[in-house]
Amino acid sequence: MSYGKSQAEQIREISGVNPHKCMKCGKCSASCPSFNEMDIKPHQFVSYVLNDDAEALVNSKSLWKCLSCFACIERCPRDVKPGKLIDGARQTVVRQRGADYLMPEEIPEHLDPKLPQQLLVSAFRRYRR
Amino acid sequence: MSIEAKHKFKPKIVAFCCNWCSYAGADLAGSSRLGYPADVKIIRVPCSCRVNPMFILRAFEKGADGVILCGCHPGDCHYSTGNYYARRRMTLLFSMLDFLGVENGRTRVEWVSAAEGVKFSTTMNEFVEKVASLGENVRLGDLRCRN
Amino acid sequence: MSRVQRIGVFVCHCGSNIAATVDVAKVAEMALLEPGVVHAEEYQYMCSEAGQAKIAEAVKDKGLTGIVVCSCSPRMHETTFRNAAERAGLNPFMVEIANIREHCSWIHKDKTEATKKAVILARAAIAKVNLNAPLKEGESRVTKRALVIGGGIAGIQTALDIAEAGYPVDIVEKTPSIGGRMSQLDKTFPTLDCSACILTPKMVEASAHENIRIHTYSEVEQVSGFVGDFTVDIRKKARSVNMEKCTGCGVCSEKCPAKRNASEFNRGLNNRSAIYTPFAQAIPNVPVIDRENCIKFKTGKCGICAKVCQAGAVDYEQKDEIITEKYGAIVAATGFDTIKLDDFDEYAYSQSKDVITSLELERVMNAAGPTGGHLERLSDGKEPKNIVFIQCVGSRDVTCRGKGYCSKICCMYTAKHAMLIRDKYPDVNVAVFYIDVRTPGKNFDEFYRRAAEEYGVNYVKGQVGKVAPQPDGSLLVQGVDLLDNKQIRTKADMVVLATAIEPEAGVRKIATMLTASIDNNNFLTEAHPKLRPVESPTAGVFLSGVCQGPKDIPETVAQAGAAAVKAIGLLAKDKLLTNPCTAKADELLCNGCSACENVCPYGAITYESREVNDHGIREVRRIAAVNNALCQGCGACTVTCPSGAMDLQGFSNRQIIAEVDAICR
Amino acid sequence: MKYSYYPGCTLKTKAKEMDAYARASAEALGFELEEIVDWQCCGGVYPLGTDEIASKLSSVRALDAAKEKGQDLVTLCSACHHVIKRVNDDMKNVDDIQTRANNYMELDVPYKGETEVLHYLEVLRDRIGFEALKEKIVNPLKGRKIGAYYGCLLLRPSGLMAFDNPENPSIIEDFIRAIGAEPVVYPYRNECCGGYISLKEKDLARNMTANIMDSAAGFGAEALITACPLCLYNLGLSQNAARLPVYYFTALLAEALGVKEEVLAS
Repeated sequence: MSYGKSQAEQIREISGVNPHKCMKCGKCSASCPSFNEMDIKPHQFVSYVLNDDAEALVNSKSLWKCLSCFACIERCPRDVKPGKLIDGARQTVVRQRGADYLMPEEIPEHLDPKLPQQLLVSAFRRYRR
Repeated sequence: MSIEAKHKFKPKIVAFCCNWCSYAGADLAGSSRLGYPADVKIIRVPCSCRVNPMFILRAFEKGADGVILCGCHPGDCHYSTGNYYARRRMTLLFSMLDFLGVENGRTRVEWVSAAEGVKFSTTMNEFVEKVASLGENVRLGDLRCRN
Repeated sequence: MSRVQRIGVFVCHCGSNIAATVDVAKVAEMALLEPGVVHAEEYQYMCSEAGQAKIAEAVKDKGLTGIVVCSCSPRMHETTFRNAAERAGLNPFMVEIANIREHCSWIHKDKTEATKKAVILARAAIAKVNLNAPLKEGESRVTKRALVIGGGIAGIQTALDIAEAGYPVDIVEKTPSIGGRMSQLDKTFPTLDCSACILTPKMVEASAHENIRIHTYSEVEQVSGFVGDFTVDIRKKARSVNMEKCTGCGVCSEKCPAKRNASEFNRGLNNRSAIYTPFAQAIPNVPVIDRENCIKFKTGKCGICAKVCQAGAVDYEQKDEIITEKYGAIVAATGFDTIKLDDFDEYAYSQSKDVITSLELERVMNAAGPTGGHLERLSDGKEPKNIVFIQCVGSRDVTCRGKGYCSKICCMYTAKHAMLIRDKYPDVNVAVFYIDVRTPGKNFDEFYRRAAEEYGVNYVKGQVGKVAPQPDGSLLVQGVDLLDNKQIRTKADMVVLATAIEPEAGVRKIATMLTASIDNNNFLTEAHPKLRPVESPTAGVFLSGVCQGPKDIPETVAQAGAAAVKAIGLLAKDKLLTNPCTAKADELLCNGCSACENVCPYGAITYESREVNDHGIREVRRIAAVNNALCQGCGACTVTCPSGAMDLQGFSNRQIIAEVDAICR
Repeated sequence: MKYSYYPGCTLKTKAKEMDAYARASAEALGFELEEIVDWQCCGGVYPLGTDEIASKLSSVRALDAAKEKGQDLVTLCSACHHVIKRVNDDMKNVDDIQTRANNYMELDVPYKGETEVLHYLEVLRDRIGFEALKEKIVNPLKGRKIGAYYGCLLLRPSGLMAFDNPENPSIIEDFIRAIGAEPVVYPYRNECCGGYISLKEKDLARNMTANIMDSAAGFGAEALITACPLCLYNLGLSQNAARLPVYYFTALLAEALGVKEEVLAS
């Protein structure tokens, strides 16, 4: 990771997203299945990065509510990819030690007999480094 | 970061531009303030098919590091077929130049319409970067001029 | 060419446009060091009256034979300076421009670098002028007839204006009737005039005008020639109905048994017969047989239309006919269509009959449309109670699905639709999802506000992500209200998509035939975006209507008139000056090989037997001769010529090599 | 025809039957799935960060193994398919990733995205053909009304996955028709099931799958089929909604081909 850069810059770099391309149409928020769970809404992600207010973004619960379903990426008319942006924000968090959203010790409580391995693997990848 | 800052080596680049498309495309790049390195100097020709391979050899003989020829998109030539001639001629010429040691990266044909200011600018930026990365060119000489 | 030139160099500041990034004094100073240069000066605005006077003065005082102006693009002011030189008594082709604005000051930031480049560009132009020779323009004649391609409102208006000025004009329209998209509209904004009521009189006027000939169901097949003298092949597709005999009674269409063919005019929302007139006010009021769907043409059996036609007009034997005409000017007025929505299935257009485009809604609202003008759902014929309009469907979309531009007309027609619906059906709720409402234009914003304020149309700032058809036949619209920061899920009975417009599909083929340039979105390019907006860069070709860019009816009509004026200006001339930069063969070098003749796209090169004096040897040789009236100066022949005999005046081998040398020095 | 086959973690454990049905059906249809030796977990999710390399290497190994054999690589689980297909695209088109991944891997010949990645459904559609499949059906599932559940990963992003129309897909409907059943088209078949959210926040996933279930049931579906074990799990969580049975598509395929019993017996 590149140190000495602001967190907003890091997010832009990791995600490869250029937030200036956004024209604020809101199609991402109109498509998002997790919209109601999020405190910062998909169409707002770009503003936080543009305004260098990454701190609010990385502390938001939206990081852990995005399902990476790619609906926003698929439908965005400006090729902005808000889903990649929020993933970039999440990356800056999970790449720091101790900031993991999922702790190994809490796993047993989540398990049930039907739960597929794939779920554990995916959740680990999403929530932890 | 601009290309200017990245490379110390300043290549000499000649761009032959068709009056009807890419020359106007370059004008549009200008009026839209879409920059590209000052190393590029444009020569206006009525059509890409006016460009004699001799001109390109001459440029390399006189110290050019790269030559780019811009014409109308296939099918859109102002004179119907000129760009097809240019394409065929340049394909032959460039492979011969490569054989002589003027790498393929130093020569390029690109179709840029009058409406493509952005394309003109990005093409020139790419081309300059490519030529700059290849460094100074071998100098072609005219054997007849040697004693 | 052998005599030594006396060159004057004039460096323009262009206010600060050039002077801010280029040290103009330095450019003038360096130019003086170049061979042949006897005078150099700089001035604020070379193109101004005072600037031009400076040129004249220097020509007189210093006895200049050549001029270099370091200024903006030659595409801007080359003519200005050539005229100035001519007035000063110089041959206008002794002037060259060094483009130090568009190609230098505007794109570079570093003043040292830009100045260095400007000096080199000036040097190249000076090197070229040193080899310039006086040239004389030729003359060519003007055929006093214009061709208008496309018979929509743009084409009709252009044709009417040209005809009124006294010049004959032909309209070529590919569908069976003139009228175009405007004939499909129900009402027009911002006055809510009935579209047909204002269009039909114009259609009638065009068809009755003595200077207008209309070729419907016809397409331009081939174009050759050049400004003032185009030759055009027009394919008149077989109508299968004799235009002279037909009385337009309509019995044939009525009795035709092949009735299940999607009506183009009604956007496929209902059907027409195989022999049909597209709409009631069609001009000409003569049906055509759609041969692909006609039973007679498919199986050989039927022939009912011929039997019922009392005039004996039906003619199954008719063949396509190619006619060749000459024109002095050509106006492209090819119009537009809405984009295909195959890639926008999140709006369920292909999954529900109740999701329609705005153009389809025009037909639904129209008394002559598939529902007789009654607003109803196409799935079950029920009156909708909730209608959602979605703006920017495919417009302002830079992905491969849509179009990067704004279609310009949608905000206004949606306001119109919403208003008309609320007016006629006050119980119907109307919501409009928009990104921005764009209504510049006279009385336009007022119109939109009326829709919101007086008619209670619910404008929601935000887009729709998905339209989901429900088991009960309704549509669940999932969108966002950005101002409320809420996701909305609302039930609608009908969804209307403001679908992006794009140039009519055939325009690329026509642009190629006209050698008119076209942009990546298939809009025809204008010669200058501000100052020559209705001219194509190709001389003699003019642009009218949406083929040049999205516009509404008033703008289209204004542009149609402007294009007509440009065409009239051309037709009013008896003779045109031709480009003197033509090819020329050196008779001593030409060996008569025919290579140049083979590459010439204009057939301008022929061979003649001529006696030459080759260093004292007199003999008759076969030598290439260029017809200056036909040569357009592309230069293809000059490169093909194996002996170097062929050269292009104004862009000679020596001149270009001199430029190359100056740049690489 | 022989394909390299990447089963993935869940198909070796909780979704064994999906794998077994697929293999038996392949045999009946005349193609062979040759499991890649020592395959490693794909990671379950495609790493979106532009600087992620290490997390893509296991996919590259599988892709390279298929290339060595000169075979196309077939996947079955939607998630594995998504990850491997996208990593393959990176290896083909993103210079930086290609170079760095190859530097890690130290292969004899660098891998540059040569392998073609096919989902089992794509093999049925593009290689076997649904018409040909129809002819091999011995036990057509007449009268069964089945809704296809696609989820996200097979379809999006459509430019890269190039699987089907992302908003109105038809491949599974065509499959359902080929095995003699009646497809039920409903609008939420491409909406997210909740994905990994169901580990910690089951209620969120429940809401989403309830929406899907209701929509499918509303249009008359009697069962759903899917290609993803996680979708199947999440759909099973749905409460306060229609509770349609959810099957792997391979189960119905095996049944229609008449090989289901032998799989169950083995």
